[in-house]
Amino acid sequence: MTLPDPQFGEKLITLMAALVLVLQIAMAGHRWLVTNIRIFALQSFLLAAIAATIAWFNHAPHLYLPALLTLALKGVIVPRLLERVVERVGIRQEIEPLINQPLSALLAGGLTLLGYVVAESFQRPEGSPSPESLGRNTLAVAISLFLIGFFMMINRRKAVTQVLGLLSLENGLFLAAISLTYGFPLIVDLGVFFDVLIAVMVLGILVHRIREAFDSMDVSKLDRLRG
Amino acid sequence: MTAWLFPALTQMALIMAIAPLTGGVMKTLKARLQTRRGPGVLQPYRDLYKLVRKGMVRPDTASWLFPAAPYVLFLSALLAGLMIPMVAADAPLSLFGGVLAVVYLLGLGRFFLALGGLDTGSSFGGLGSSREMTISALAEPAMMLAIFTVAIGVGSTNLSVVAHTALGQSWRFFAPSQMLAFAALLIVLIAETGRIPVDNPATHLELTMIHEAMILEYSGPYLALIEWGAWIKQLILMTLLVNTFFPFGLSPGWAVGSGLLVSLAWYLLKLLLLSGVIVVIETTNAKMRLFRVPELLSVAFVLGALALVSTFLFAA
Amino acid sequence: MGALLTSIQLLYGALAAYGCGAAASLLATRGQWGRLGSLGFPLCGALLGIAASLSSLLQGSVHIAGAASGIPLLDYTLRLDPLSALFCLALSILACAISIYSFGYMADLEPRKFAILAFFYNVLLLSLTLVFTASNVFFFLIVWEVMAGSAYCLVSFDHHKEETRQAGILFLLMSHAGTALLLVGFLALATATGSLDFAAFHHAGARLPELQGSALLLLFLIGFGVKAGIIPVHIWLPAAHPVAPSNISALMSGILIKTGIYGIVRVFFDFFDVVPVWTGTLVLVVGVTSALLGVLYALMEHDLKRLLAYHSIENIGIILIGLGSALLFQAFGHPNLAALALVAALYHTLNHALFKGLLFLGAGSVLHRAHTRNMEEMGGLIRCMPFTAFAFLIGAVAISGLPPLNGFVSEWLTYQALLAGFGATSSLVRVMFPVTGALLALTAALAAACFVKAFGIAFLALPRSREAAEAREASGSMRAGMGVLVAACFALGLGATWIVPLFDAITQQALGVRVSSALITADGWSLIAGGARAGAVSTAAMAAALVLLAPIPALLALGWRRSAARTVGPTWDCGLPGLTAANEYTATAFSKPLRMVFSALYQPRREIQADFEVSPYYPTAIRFESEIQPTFEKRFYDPLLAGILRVAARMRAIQAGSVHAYLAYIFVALILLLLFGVRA
Amino acid sequence: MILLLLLLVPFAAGVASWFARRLASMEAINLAAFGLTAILALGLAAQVLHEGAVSTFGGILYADALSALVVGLTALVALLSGVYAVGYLRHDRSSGVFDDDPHGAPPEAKLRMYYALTPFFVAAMMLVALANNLGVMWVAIEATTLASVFLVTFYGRATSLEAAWKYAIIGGVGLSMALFGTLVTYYSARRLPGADTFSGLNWSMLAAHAGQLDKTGMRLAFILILLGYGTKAGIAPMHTWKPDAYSEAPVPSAAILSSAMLNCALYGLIRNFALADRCLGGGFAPRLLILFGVLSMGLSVPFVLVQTNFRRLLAYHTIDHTGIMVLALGVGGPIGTLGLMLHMTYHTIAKSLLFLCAGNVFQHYRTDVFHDIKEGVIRAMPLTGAIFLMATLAIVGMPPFSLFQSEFLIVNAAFLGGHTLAGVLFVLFGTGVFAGAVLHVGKLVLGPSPAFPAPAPPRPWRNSALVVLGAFLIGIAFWLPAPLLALIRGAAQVVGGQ
Repeated sequence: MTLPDPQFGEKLITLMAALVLVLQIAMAGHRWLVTNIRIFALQSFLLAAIAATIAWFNHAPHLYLPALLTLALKGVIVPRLLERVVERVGIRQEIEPLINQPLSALLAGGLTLLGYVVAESFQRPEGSPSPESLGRNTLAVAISLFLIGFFMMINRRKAVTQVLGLLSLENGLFLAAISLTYGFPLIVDLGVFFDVLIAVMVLGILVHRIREAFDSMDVSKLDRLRG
Repeated sequence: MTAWLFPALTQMALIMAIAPLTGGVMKTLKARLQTRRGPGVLQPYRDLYKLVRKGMVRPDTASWLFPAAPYVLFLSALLAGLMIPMVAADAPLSLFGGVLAVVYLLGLGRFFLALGGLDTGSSFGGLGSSREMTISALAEPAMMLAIFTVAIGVGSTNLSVVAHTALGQSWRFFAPSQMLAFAALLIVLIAETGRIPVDNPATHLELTMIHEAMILEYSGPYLALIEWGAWIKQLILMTLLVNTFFPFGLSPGWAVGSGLLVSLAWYLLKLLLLSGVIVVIETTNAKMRLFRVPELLSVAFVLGALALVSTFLFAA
Repeated sequence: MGALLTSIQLLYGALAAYGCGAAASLLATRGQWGRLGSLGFPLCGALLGIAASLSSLLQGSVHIAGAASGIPLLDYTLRLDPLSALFCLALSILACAISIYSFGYMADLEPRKFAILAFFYNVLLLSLTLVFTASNVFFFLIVWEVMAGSAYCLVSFDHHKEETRQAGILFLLMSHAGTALLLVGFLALATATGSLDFAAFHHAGARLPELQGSALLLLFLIGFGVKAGIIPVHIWLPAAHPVAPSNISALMSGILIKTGIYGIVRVFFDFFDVVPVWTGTLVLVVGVTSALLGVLYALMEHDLKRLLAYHSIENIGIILIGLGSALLFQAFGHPNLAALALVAALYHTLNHALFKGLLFLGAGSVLHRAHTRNMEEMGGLIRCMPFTAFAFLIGAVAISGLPPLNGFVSEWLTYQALLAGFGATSSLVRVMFPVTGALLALTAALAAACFVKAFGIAFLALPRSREAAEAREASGSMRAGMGVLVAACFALGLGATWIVPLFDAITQQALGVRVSSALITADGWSLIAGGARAGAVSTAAMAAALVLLAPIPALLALGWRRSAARTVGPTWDCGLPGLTAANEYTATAFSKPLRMVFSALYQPRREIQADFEVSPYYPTAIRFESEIQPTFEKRFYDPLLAGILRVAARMRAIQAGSVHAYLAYIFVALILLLLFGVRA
Repeated sequence: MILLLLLLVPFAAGVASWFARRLASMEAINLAAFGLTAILALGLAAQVLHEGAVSTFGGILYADALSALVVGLTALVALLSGVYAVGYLRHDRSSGVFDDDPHGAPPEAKLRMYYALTPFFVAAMMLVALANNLGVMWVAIEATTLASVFLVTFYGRATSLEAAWKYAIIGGVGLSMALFGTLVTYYSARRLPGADTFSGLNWSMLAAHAGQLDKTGMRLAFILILLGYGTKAGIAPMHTWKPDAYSEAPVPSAAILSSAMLNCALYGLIRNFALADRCLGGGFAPRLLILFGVLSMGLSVPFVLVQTNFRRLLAYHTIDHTGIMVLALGVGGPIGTLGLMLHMTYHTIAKSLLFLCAGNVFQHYRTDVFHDIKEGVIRAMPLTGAIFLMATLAIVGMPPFSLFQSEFLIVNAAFLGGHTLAGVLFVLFGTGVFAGAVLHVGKLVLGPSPAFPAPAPPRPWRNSALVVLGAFLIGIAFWLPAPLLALIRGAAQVVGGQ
C-alpha cells in the first residue's frame, strides 16, 4: 500500500483539532444540558478520529486502541450515563450560569489566546513531520480545551455540568496525549482510561446521592461546611 | 582600736546629749516667736526622765514587734549618727557606710516603727504608718538627687571625704548647685522630721496626725526611746545639712585639745541658726493638707534636679 | 569538693539526680518511697549543683562537654563557665530550700496530683539547669522550651479554675512568642558565624553590620525580656505566678524569670562585645520603668502572691538598671566601672532569687494554713505562725533593701555604679544616671512601704477571718525550707565581702577585668567603690555595731526601774465598745494615699453605695468598691488581640463553602503561573 | 518480590473482605493484612538499606530509600488506624450511629464498605510509592482519590456528601492537571534514548538524564504538576477540600488521609520536583515551592486561630505542615531535604495520633465543636486527654518533641540558603498556629471535672493504638533508631540527587 503523506495528515489533524476547540467553546456558551452532552459526545468522536488519523499517518499502531476506547467510553457510554441522570433528574435547562453567556464566550476566547501564548513558548521544531511539529499546533488547542473545560466547571451550577466540564477538560488532555507523544506507553493509557471510567461512575453515584439528599442538582447549594 | 573608739564614744555621747536639746531649743524658739514663754530648753530631758520612770501599757492586740520597734528605731538612728561628721571631719564609723547607709538606716528604723504602728490594730496606727511611709517615699527621690549632687561634686558618698573636700574649698556653698541642693534637702528635712507644714509634732488632733498617730499606743520607756530616736534622726539630718554645706569650724581630726571644743562651739552655733530657720518656716506657714504634701515634695525634687543640672551647666 | 570531682562531673551528677527525681515521682503513686525519692533526689541534685557551681566560680574554669545526635547540626553541648555557674548557684540554693519545703507542702496531696506536681517540678529543675549550661542554639532552644512547657503544666496544676487556665495559656503564648524572636535572632547569628555553637558566637555581634546588629539586640532584648517579665511584656507574670502552687511560684519568681536575665547577659556581654550606646540607654530606661511601675502596681495589690509577683517585675527592673549601666560603661570604654555595674546586677540577681523565694514560701505557708491569698482576710498570723512571720519579715526587710541584709548590698553597689556614671559618660546620657538613682531611691522607698503594708496587714494585729484566726504554724520541713533561705539572706548580707570575689571570674570572662580587689578594703571588712576616697559600706560591721549598741536602749527601757508597772491593756478604740478587726486599717486603705498621688497612672475607679433607713447620715450598710485600671492590658493587649481575631474572622470568608469559589482559586493560580511561569 | 507482595496483600484483603460474610472476619482480614504489610514494609526498608534501590519487572516497580520511607509510614498508619477502627466502628455500631441511614442500608453494608475500601486505598498508596513510571504513579494517586471518596461519604450525611463532592471535583481537576504535567514531562523527554518505550517515563531513567530534558517543557510540566499534586497534598490555594473531607470522614480514614495520603501526594511532587530542578537548575522550581509553602502556612493561621471544630482544626494544621514540607523541599540543600524527610516522618506519627485522640473525644461527647464540651477532657478521659495535649504540643513544634528538630533544621536551612524572609515568615506563622492550637486544645483538655462523672467504657482497641503511637512520639523525641535515621538520610539524598 502507498505510504501516507504526513503533511496531509497534519493538516487534517489540525483542522479537526480546531473543530474540537470550536465545539468546546460552544459547550461553554450553551445552556441546554442535553445539548452540552451531545456536543461532548461529538467532541469525543472527533478526538477518536484524530487518534486514528495519527495512528494511520504516523505509523503509531498502538494508538488505535486509545482511539477505540475513547470512541466507546467518551463517545457512547459516558454520554449515555449522563443523559440518563439528566432524564432522571428531569431538568433540561441549566439555570442561569454564574457568568452570563456573552461574557463567558469572551472569556473562553481569552483562554484560547492564553493557550496559544503558552504553546508559543516552545521553540520551533526542526524537521517537518514529527511529534514536535504536530505538538506545536495541537498543544495550544489542548491547553485551551483544558482551560475552557476548567472554566465551565467554575461557571456552571449543576453537578452534571461540572462533571461534563471535567470530562471535556480531560478531552483536552487526551488530545495533547495523542498528538504530542502519540499517547502514553500503552499500560499507562489503559490505566488512565480505567481511572476515567471509575471517576465517571463515582461522580455519577455522587450526583445521584446529592439529588436525593438535597433534591436538587445545584452544587452552589452545597455550602454548609464553612470556616 | 582607740583610734576610733574615742571618737565613737564621744560622738555617741554628744548625739544622745544634744538631740533632745535641739528639740527643746526649737520648741522654745517657736514659743518665743509666737510670743509665748514656752517650756524652756531643758523640757525634753525632763520628759525623757519622766517617761523612763513611768510604767508602760502594752495593747493586748500587739505582738513582739510592738516592743521591738522602739529598739530598732533608736539603734539605727544612733548608728547612723556615728557615720556622719559632727564636730570633726572624720566620722568615727565612716568606713561602716556613707550617706547611703545613713539614709537606709533611718529607713530601717522607719520600717519597724511603721510596723509597730500597724501592730496595735487601731486605725490610728495604720493611718499613721500609711502616711509616714507615703511621705517618706515621696521625699526619697529629692533627697537622693541632692545627695547625688553633693556626691558628684566630690566624687564620693563617704561623708568624711565630703566634709574634707568642703573644708578644702570653703564658700563653695555659693555655687548654684549647692544652694539648690541645700534648699531641696531643707524641704526633705522638714518632711522627714514631721514639722509644719508637712506634719505638726505638737498636735494630737486625730485626722491631722502622722507621726503622732503612729506612736499613739506607745508609753513609758518605749515612748522615751521613740522620742529620743526621733530627735536623734532630726539631729542627724540637720547635722548633714550644716556640715555638708557650711563645713567651716569642723576640726579635721580627733586630736584631743581645744580645737575640738572650738569646732563643737561652731557646730552648736550652726545648729542654732538652722533651727532658727526651721522655726521661722514653721511659724510662718500653716500645715497643709496631706494631699498637698506631694506638691511640696515635687518642688524639692525639681530643686534637686536643677541642682544636678547646674553642676555641669555652671561647671567652670 | 572541686578537687575530688571536676565541676562538670558534679553537674552531671545534679542532672542525673533531677532525672531520677522525675522517674521516682512517676512511682510516687505507689507509696512512700516514691514520694521520698521524688523530692529527695532533687535535694541531692541541688546540693551537687551548689558544689558544681561553686567550684566552677572559684576556679573560674570553663568546662565543655557534649553529645551529638546522629542528625547533623543537632548537637547537645554543655558548657559550665562562671556566668552559667552563678545562675546555677542561685538555682541550686533555691532548689535546695524548695525541695525541703515541698516535703511538708505537698504532703497532703493525693497520690496522682503529687506525682504530676513532683514530676514537672523535677523536669523544671532539670531544664533550668540545662538552660544555664546549654551552649548550642539547638540544645538551648530545646531546654528553653521544655522549661516553658513544664512551667505551663505546673501553672495549670489547679486547672479546674478558669483563672488558672487563662494564666497558663497566657504564659505559654507569650513565652513562645518570645522564643520565636530568639529563634530568629540566634539563626541570624548562626548564619553570620556559620556555626550553631555559642562558643563561635563569642563577640560575633561585633562583626555584624551596624543595622543588623542593632536589630538583633532588639530581638534578643524583647525575646528574653518576655521571660524576665520586663514592662511592657510583663503581663503574664502577675497572672501566672499567683495561681501556681506556691513552691513553684517561688521557683518561677526566684529563678525562672532570671533565665531572661541570663540570656541578656549572655548575649550582650558574650556574643556582643561593645554594644551601641542606644542599647544601654534602652536597657536602663526599661529597667527604671519596670522597677517603678512594678512597685507601683504591687502597692495596689491585696492578693499577697500577686503583690510578690509585681515585686519580681520591680527587682528585674533594678537588675536591668545595673546591666544597662554596665553596657553604657562598656560603650564609653570604662571596663572597670562596667564590671562594678555588672557585679551589682548579678549580685542583685542572686539576692532576689533568695529573698523572693523566701517570701513566696512564706506566702505559700500562709495560703496553706489560712487558705486565702487575699490579705484583707489575713491578719494576726504572727501569733499562730511565729516562724513563718519571722521568715517573711526577714524577706521583707531584705527586699526593701534595708541594711544589714543582702538587698541593701546590691542596691548600694547599684547606686555606686550610677554615681560613677555621671562622670564617666557624655552629655545627655550622664543626666540619666542621677535621675535613675533618684527613681531607684523612690522605688526602694515604695517597696519598703509596700512591705510594711504586706507584713503589717497580713501578719500583725487582729485576724480578719476565721481561717486566719485558726491557722496553724507551718510544718517542720516547711519551716526548715524557709530557714535555709533566711540563713542565706543573712549570709549574703553580712558576708558581702566574701561574696563579691565570686564575681571576679565572671567579670574576667565578660569584660576582662577583676574588680573584687578594688571593691574590698584591705582589712576585708568593707566594700568600697571608686578608689581610695570612695564611699564605703560594711554590713557586717553595721550588724556588729547594732549588737554592741543594743545595751544602751535596753538599759534605758528596762534597766531603770524594774518595779515599773508593765500592764497589758486594750488598744485605744475611741471609746467604742471593743476593738474588732473591722476597726483595723485595711490594705486598700493603707495604699490609699499613694493611689491618690499616682491616680494619673492608676486611673482608679471607686464606687460607694450606702443603704440607709432614716437618713443618709446613718447608713446601715456601705458597699465600697475600688479598682485600678490595668493600663497595659486595656490599652495595648486587648485591642491587639481583638484586632487579630477580627482579621482572622474576616479571612474565614475564603472558606465560605462554595465549590465554585474553590475551583476559581485553583483556576486563577493556574492562569497566573502559566502567564508568568512559562514565559519566564 | 516484596514489592509485589506489598501491593497484592492489601489488594487481596480488600477483595476478601468485600466478599467476607461476617463482620469479625472483615476485621480479622484487615488487621492481618495490615500487619503483614507492616512486616513487608520493614523487610523492604531493610533490603533498601542493605543493597540500595531495588526494582522488579524491568523497573516497573522501583523502591529506593524515599519509597521505602513512604511505604513504611503508610504501613504504620494503616496498621494502627486499622486497630483503632475496630474499636471505633464497633462503638459507632453499638451506639446506633448507622441506624438512621437515609437508604435504610444495614450497618453491615456500611462496615463492609469501610473494610473493603480501606485496603484498596492502602494498596493504591503503596503503588504510588513503588511505581517507577510517572504515569503509573499518577494512576495510583488517582486511584487513592477514588478509593477514598466513599470513605468520606461513609456516614451518608448531607454534609459528608457535600464534602465528598468537593473532594472528588477538586481532586479530579487537580489530578487532570497532574496528568497534563506528566504528559508534558513525557513530551520533554522525547529526545532521550528509549523515550518511546515503556520505560520512557521511568523516574530512574529520567532522573539519570535530567539534564537533556526540554527546558520549556519541564517548566510547564512542573507548574502543572505543582498545582496538580499540590491539590492532592492540599497546598494553598488548592487546600479547600481538606477540612471538609477530614471532618466528615470516619476518624480512622481521616487519620490515613491526613498523614499517609498526604505523604503520597508529596511523594509525587518530590519525584517530579527532583526532575524539574535537576533539569532547569536555577531558582525557578524552588522559588515556586517556597512561595506556595509560605502561602499555605500563612493561610492556615487565621483558620486555626478562630476555629470552632477540632477536627477542622487538625485539618488546617495539616495544611500548615504541608506548607512547611513544601517550603523545606523548596529550600532544599542537604539540611533542608533532611529536615523535610524528618518532618514527614514525625508529622505522620503526630498527626495520625492527634486524629485518633480527636476520635475518642468525638465519640465520647458526640460533638466535635469546642464550646459544646464544657468540662476538662483530661478529667473524663485521662489517657486520651493527656496524649491529646502532648500530641498538640508536639505538632506545633514544642520541644522536646521531635517536630521541633525538623522545623529547626528547615528554618535554619532557609536562613543559610538566604531565604531569610521565608524563614522569618515561617517563624511568625508558626507562632500564630501555636497560639491557636494551644489556646483551643488547652481549653478543651484542661478544665473542671464533669458535672456528673460517667465511667467511660474501656476502649482496648482504640487506646492501644493511642498508646503505641504516643510511645512512638515520645521515643523518637529522644532516640531516633539508627536504621530509621539511615533510611531518612537516604531519602533526603534521593531528593538531593547525591
